[in-house]
Amino acid sequence: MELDLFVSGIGGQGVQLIGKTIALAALREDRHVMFSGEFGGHMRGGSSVVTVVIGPDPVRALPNLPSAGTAIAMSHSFWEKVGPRLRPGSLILAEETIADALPDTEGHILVRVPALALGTRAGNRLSASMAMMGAFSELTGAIGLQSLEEAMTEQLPPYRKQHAGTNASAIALGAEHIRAEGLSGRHPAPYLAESIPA
Amino acid sequence: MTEMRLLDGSEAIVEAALLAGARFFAGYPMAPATELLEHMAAKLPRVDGVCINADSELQAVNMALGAAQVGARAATGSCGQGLALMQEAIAEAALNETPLVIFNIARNQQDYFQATRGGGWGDYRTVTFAPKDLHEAVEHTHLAFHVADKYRVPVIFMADNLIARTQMGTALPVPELETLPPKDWALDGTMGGTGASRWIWTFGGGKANRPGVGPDGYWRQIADKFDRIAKAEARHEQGFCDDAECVVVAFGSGGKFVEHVVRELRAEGHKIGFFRPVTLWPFPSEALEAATENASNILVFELNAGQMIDDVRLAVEGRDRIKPIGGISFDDSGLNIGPLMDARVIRTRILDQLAGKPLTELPYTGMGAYL
Amino acid sequence: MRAIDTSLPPQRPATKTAEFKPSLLLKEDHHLCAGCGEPVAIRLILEVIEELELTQNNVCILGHGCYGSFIMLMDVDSTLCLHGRAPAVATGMKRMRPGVAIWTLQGDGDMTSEGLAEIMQTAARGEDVTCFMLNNGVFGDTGGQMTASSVIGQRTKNTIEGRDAGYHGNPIQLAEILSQMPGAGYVARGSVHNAASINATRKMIRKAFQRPMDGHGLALMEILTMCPTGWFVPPGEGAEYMMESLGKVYGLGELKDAGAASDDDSDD
Amino acid sequence: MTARTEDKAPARAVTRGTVVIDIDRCKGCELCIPACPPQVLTMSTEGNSLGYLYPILEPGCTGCTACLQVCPDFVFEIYRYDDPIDETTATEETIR
Repeated sequence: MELDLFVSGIGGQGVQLIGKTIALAALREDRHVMFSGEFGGHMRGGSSVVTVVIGPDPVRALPNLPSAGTAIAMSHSFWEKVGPRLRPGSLILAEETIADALPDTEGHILVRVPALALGTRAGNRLSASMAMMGAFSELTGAIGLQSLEEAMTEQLPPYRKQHAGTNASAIALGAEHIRAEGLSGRHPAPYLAESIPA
Repeated sequence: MTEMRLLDGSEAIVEAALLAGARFFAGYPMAPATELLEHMAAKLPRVDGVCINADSELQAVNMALGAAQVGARAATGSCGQGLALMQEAIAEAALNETPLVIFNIARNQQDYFQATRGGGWGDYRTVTFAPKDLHEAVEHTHLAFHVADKYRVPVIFMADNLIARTQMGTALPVPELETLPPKDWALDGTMGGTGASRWIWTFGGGKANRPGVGPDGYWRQIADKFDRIAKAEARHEQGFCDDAECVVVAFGSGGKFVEHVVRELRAEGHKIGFFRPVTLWPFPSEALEAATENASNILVFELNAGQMIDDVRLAVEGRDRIKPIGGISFDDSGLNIGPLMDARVIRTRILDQLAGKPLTELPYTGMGAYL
Repeated sequence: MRAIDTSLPPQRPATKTAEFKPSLLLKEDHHLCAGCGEPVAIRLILEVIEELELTQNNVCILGHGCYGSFIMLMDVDSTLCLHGRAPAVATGMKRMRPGVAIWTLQGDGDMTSEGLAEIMQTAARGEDVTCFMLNNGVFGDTGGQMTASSVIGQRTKNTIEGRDAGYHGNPIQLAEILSQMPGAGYVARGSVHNAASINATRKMIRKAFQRPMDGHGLALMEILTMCPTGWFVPPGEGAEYMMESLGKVYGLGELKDAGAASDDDSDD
Repeated sequence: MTARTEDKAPARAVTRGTVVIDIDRCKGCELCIPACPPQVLTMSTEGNSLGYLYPILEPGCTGCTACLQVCPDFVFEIYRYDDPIDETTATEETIR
């Protein structure tokens, strides 16, 4: 089964980066992936939504997902574009301080992640997106931390190479946070569940 | 497994074109086809190819025509509005037998008539591939160049912004295609003074020492060729049609969405099937006729005011069975596919039709609704 | 005065010094009007192609005009393209066959009216192609209507009182404009109204082929050609009429030769 | 002969070359007449098979090819004699 993921937030928060990095990391693990950004608010400050689909076989999902079972909320702004499209029982990773007021999360699994704080600890408030990915990886096992770090490095343009270390630290801190909460692998990606004999 | 790369449709199409042997592209930027041009500009020089940033669509298509006439695999591309400017040259390529690939990264699905009826002069048709997603776009890119060379015709490749901008992991597979004869007709410049110099000309006049068949005979030959293509090259995909009481017809991305919805409805017990013309011309008329033989409802989903539905009407008996469930649907920018291309909306419309209810109108999504 | 029988070759010992037609012309017959200058220009071009040994290394792109019918007569690889688009077609060809002499044959209507953007932008890109403009100041093929290069006062079928600058606009002096462009390496204007001018034009045509082949960019070779039919004058008066009208606006000679310094083509 | 030739200078004393004229393909444009440096071409008074007047050669041709150069219909072919003909002593038999 495919993992379908919405990432939503405000343009400039690294929403597109999260989606692309997760997709590239999955590709590194020989998964089939689809990634698309939703257009209309790509400028900084506007809405930003991406969808990522990961599966063991060629992706059959539609390019604009009618629904998804996983979401990462980097902000509660613009959540209305994503929230109503989540299937009952979806997993939501929400930034603790700036996505703290998501409406209508009843019936979903809400995991709060202090991504901004973790990013700041890693050395750059902007690497909150990285911490969030680390948390996502540890929580779902959808992608390995190493693939995530490699995908992050692969994507950095030459003029941003200096951020690689900070980003890697933030990814690690995000994962560590989930471990500390005792949630490692608590919500496995659907395709992982399939490979585990019942 | 060959290593996969995460590419958007534009880049995947360009990579596939290079693998297919394309070595010339000329284009003029226009959303959402601009990225195709940018990737061509970046990548063609790496394989000793040439990409020219032409100063108009007219020049772009004629440059590609010239490159093709000397034997190169050549292409141009734009969106539907740009293709409108290219129509004269596309007709010319059809009538003077120049193999040419024209990529249309369409803004929506309103280019159906333009692609299948053409806007140029003469008795010609343009083979049109309409991929449903990136994977098929890669395959169709190879097919487009192949069919163009095989029959010496212009071929339109019609994708859309969803395909162009969605990124997918792809290993860029190269389909196995028959080997084509060398292009002994190409104007390579070597036959001057031999008494056997070559010509490419829409009037079929030939040379003084080897007169051609003349316009009448020549254009009959061309028309005959399009007849042969019509019989040989129609492609389609269908599912669950055998016992379907309702068949939904859609092309391109729309076909993918309809397939998705039909699979859902099948799983819920509805006797419903889907039919997707893979080539818009030749239109798979016979296959559609067979697929809809027992259907009491034939629903046509396309994002325009009703274009492909004409071909559906020509293909099947019983017009009262055919009903449109698509319509015009753009986003606020006017450049991209709008809210009708949504599985939930399509599902509702199909169910409404089956229940004999009028189409559910989409909510107002005018300027600013999404900003 | 004694008339000489010219129906057969001479009986006395003699050497044939010139054939009826250039060898790259498949046939002498054509349907162009009496006194037309275009066949003369085409003869020169074909002779130069042979002289420069480009016979089996050239492609011709013809535009739309009376000269277009020569696609059937010229024994060179050739295509007849859409009106005005020849330089764009030439671009695609040259980029894919850089070693081949690619040349266009266009009229003033084809080049300055319908295809002005094509020639200008092909020159701007500095494509190494040769573009011939047979300039007679009218659309001859359609019967003598005004083109962008018709001169002020010129009577055509749709400027029946003569071209008026205020009403019809001014002619485009394309060669002069192109000579200002860095991508155009050779720009010249010749004429076929008399034998001296024909010889001078032949020399310019040589350079018009050589310069692009040497990488100096686009060559524009404009040739003034008579169109007595389109000018409504008797064929025998075409040459004189041309130099009194077009000739006064379009001066003959080389306007630009970027390859002059490297010229080993001494006047032969 | 036409009135035009009456005004011409007398024929040259020497004929160095000659031409073959395919008169039935001539369209009678007359461009060759003024083009001829020794002025030995004149127009016929009767039409060819198409009805056009055509050029007639008089003694004094130099074989220069000017007529051929200007001719749009490719009706001229040019010869140069190995030995020039002295027109002052030429007889009908020696002419061609």
